[in-house]
Amino acid sequence: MRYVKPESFEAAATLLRNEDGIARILAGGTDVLVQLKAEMVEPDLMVDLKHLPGMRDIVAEDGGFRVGAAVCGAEMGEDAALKAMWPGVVEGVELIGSSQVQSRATMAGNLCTGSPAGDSVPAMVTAGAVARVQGPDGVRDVPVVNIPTGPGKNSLAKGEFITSIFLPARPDNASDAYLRFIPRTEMDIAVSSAAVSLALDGDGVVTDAHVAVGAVAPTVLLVKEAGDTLVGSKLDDAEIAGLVSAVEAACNPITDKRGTIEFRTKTAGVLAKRAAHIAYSRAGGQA
Amino acid sequence: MVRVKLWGSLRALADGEEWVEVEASNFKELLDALAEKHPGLAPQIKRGVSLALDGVIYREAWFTKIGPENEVILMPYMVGG
Amino acid sequence: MAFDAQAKRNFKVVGTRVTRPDGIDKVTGKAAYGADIAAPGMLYGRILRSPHAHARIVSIDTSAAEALAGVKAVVTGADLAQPDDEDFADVAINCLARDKVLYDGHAVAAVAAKSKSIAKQAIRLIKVDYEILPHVTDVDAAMQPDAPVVQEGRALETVPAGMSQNVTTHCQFGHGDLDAGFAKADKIIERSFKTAATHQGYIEPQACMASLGSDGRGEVWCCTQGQYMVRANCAAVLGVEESQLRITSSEIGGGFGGKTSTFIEPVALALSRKSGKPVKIVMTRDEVLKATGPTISSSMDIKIGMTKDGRITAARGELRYSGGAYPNGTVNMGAQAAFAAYDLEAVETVGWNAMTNRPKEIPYRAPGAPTAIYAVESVVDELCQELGLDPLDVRLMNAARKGTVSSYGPTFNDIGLVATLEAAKAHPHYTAPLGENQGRGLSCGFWFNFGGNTCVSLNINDDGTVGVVEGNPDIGGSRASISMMAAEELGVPYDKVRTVIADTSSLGFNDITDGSRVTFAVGLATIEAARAAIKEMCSRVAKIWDIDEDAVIWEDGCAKPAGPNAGTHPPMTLAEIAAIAGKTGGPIAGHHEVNADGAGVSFGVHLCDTEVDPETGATKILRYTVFQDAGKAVHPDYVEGQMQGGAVQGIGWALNEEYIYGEDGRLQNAGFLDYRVPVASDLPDIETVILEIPNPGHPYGVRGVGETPIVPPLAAISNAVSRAAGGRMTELPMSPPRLLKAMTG
Amino acid sequence: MKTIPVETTINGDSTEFLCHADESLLDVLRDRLGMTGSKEGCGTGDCGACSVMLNGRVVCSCLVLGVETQGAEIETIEGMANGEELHPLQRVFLEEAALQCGVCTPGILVAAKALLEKNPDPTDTEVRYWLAGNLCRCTGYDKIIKAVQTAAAEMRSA
Repeated sequence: MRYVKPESFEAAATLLRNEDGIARILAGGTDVLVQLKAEMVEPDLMVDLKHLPGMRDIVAEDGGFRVGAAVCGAEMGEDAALKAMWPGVVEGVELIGSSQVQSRATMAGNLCTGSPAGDSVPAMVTAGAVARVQGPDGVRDVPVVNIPTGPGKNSLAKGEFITSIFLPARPDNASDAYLRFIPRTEMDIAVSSAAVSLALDGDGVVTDAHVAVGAVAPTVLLVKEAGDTLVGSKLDDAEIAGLVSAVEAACNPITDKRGTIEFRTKTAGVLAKRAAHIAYSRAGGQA
Repeated sequence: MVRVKLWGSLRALADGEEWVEVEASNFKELLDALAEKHPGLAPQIKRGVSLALDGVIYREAWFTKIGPENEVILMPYMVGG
Repeated sequence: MAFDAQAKRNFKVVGTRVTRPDGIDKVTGKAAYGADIAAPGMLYGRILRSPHAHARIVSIDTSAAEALAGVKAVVTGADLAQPDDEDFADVAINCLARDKVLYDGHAVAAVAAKSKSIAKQAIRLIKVDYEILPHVTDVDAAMQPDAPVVQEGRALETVPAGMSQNVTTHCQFGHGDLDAGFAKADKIIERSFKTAATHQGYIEPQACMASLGSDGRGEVWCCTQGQYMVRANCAAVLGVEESQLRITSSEIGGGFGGKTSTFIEPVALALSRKSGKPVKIVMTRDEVLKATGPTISSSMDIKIGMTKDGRITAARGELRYSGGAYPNGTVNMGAQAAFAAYDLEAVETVGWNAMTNRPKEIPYRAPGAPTAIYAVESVVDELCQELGLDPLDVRLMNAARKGTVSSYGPTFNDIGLVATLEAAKAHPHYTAPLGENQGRGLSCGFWFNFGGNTCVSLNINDDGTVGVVEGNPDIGGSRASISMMAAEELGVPYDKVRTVIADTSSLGFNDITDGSRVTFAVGLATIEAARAAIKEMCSRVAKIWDIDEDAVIWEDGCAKPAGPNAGTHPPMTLAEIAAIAGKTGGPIAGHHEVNADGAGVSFGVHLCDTEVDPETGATKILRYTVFQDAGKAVHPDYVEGQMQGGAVQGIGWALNEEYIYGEDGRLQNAGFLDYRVPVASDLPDIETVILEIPNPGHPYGVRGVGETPIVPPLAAISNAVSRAAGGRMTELPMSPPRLLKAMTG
Repeated sequence: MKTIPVETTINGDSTEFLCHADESLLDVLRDRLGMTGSKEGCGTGDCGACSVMLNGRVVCSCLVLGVETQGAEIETIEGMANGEELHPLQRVFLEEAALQCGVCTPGILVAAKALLEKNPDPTDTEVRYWLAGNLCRCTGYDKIIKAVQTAAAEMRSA
């Protein structure tokens, strides 16, 4: 394996495009080093990009935040302004792994690794986050929801990688929340998860709602029907029931060592309901 | 004479007896006498047994004294963790 | 050895909370564990493992691996001896398979190379041609007459004819008339239970450094619970003499029974013999979970009858355990322990062991007892619920006590169960209010405790300090407790004593560190060795004073005249006697060799409050209290530590830990990510209440304490969860999907 | 595979080593530098026994490549005591019997020190969640949590 620290994003893209063997990008390393250890992959080229400009920065932009692809979870959690604007996104990121993993794991890595159970992905999706992708032919912006395409797969072309993720501005009276189900209290992969992002009017009526669920399909799902159900409501029982059934209907999980189809479906609905109440309360709504 | 109690699954190998009476003054004599009286017990005795003497469990200890006044119970050889 | 009249004295050292002697090395990173040493010119060993649950090895071609630059040796099962003894033979074929692989992860071949990465490459170059055979991993399936046969001809003579060849062990215990007993019952409950295999989960993977010459002389450094056991296994498996092997036990990073066998040391020795270089093998976590010993998996039926006022009239249990791919006797202990907490007129337990295509069971803390007692205590709890009775009162009413004919045969001597139950009843935890979706559970626990073969040498140094040499790896602070007992007996300060663990060439044979035996048996031998040294010191002083030996007594670390008739000699301290030992007859030492018996059984009671999330099946442990009879607690901190650690291992077993096999017979969760041991945030404080009912078989009244605490949590939590969830749980672990299914149907 | 020269600072000492591109920092510490205080319990970031500080943050050294540490500041358990003076966490762990086998102890001490630097007055729950990535199989964590709190109180009043 060769280890390379390219001098620019462009050089990195060219290097990656021209690599004939297996190439991996080193961000936090918390997935790729596990794969190395398990002999699941033996890369010929490891490209370290953490030193490139902006990779480690969180900067305000257009009323939102641009988060560099090598910013670790702990750094996001320590950024009070970011956390105040997107508490659900940050709590999702902060749930990835242990304190040790938080010092390394990144939102971009969690996205690119393509796991349907990635803890940061549902709330990024409900936030409408956009990934900035560098490729050999330049830069493009891609909605986060379009990056993962299946377990372990993403839509990035050869030579492409994410340099930052943009979390857009959020209106007043709006907030988000993320919850996951794990068997223990820490250190597990989500068996199911849900993120909800809500905006309210001055009376506490939902004007905009997005719901995404994780670990219940090959990719994180944005469940449009579930969000639509909540619009115009104050999260009364009927709308919550509608949310739960829309989520359950959207689930298409598998049974494996971590959970059954039934369990994942049922708990995804429960988590969406609970996350909706948290987001509502954070947005200033009175339940 | 010493009376020794066999655990259930050994009884089939000892003509169905629960209590066996043998002439012995220590564990070694007891085990030898048992194996002689009931040859079916010999393989288990060879593999190893424990003996409880008045409630105290001994894993080996051939020369532990026993008499008619003692409660002697044969038990499987034990291992721990 | 009998309980000492002296035990009523005020202990000066025993019972205090001194600092452990190995502590500084362990908090600074200096302590050397199995993987922490290197040798000049050493090679890295690595093992090729079967990807199949059950297959015949048609051929192994190692030529490509041998040809790889940097590879210095390749070995297969053919390089090991085939011992006649069945137990050694099982160790040998478990270290490296011969004709068949018996489980996913079974070792097939090994290489030694100049670097880890060359060893990794070489492993991939070994070509094994397998003929895949049908497999079985479930104990009930393995007992079916048409089940795939794991090994042929391994059944003991106690197994009735006509059963599957997988059934190797059959046992039966009990007494009384069951039919008459059940006829007297007002309520009978009969239930079936299943429990998954769990792993000891020690944090330090097995590791060793081994060197063996063509002259048959060898050295091994390894993490083990018994260096003499490693020596015996290696000698048998390699066909060398025990005297020529010196085994040194490293610091050990946890064992819990899991390091009472041998997996890699004979392989490393074989590689070393072939390569002429020292070979280091360190297992990966994946290998530890796949190929070292988990505990048994079980399937059990329990039937208990009770009168409406709570008296148990009869009890029967049938236990089906699987100890993996080899014959296994753990069910014997489960069947004996199942009803040990009860004073019963009619009781029967029947046990079976069936082989499955799983790794060889290795003892795990109170082997066999946790699962059997889980099933029994679950049915007792359900009877209490059905009859509207207080579960502690019912346990007290039926509790085994002095004079009870135990369910496994012997009549109990002094035991602490009733005192332990009474302590639980009096504790504020038992009557604390519970909220919605919360439940309280309790369970009794029991373990036999062992003594065993033990050697101790105790040396009086010329500066008045004391060296104790013992042969049992210190797994939880035993060097501290042994030093404390030596100091107590000699009457010197604790910090004047240093205890070290000998290698196999420096001290006579010792049984492994198992069965909660070390503080009891090594402690006992240490006290006896100290007494021998005292006797010698008194004899020297008698010569100096020119009086009879009997006229000198030992008190507070000094030799003194026994009384006025012995003269008026000023006391001589241990240091004063030691300083002139050369002049009075030479070095002073005491030693003791014994097969210690009289360990004394141990009972515990655990109380647990849980909250169940009715929408997700998640269980939270809210409060947990452990009550245990420890005999005399030599070092209370480490007694508490055993109680807390055992309880948390049991909590893991109850809630999340399990071996998960796929349809293909392969282990699906060979890592700490999905083999889920409890993490710090899962748990509340674990409160402890130590009861000190002296063990009549030890001079200080010490009992083993390590094993009992893993026994009660399974039922305590299941009973709490069942009460919180409003339905009886009968399968472990109670993982959230299982619990949610049980609650919502 | 070629070895790559790397310059770092470990426990305040500038340190140079050679390693392969795919070697973890843990392997470098243990196999190349003889610093075996950091332990490998899993190699996959699940147990925390290999915890070290990397540029001021606690990481699993098994999940860091050696080559990544060019120019980095690394602190390990070997650097925690000041000569013969133990860090308060080390001393309290001994005094309060917060270790049994001790193999998880170096990682727990490193992680606990990182917590107290960030949050000198944590709740028990915060300590438990912070240390969730440090598995201990012997103690049931009870005495570890209490020892961290005792040391924290002592450090606050120092």
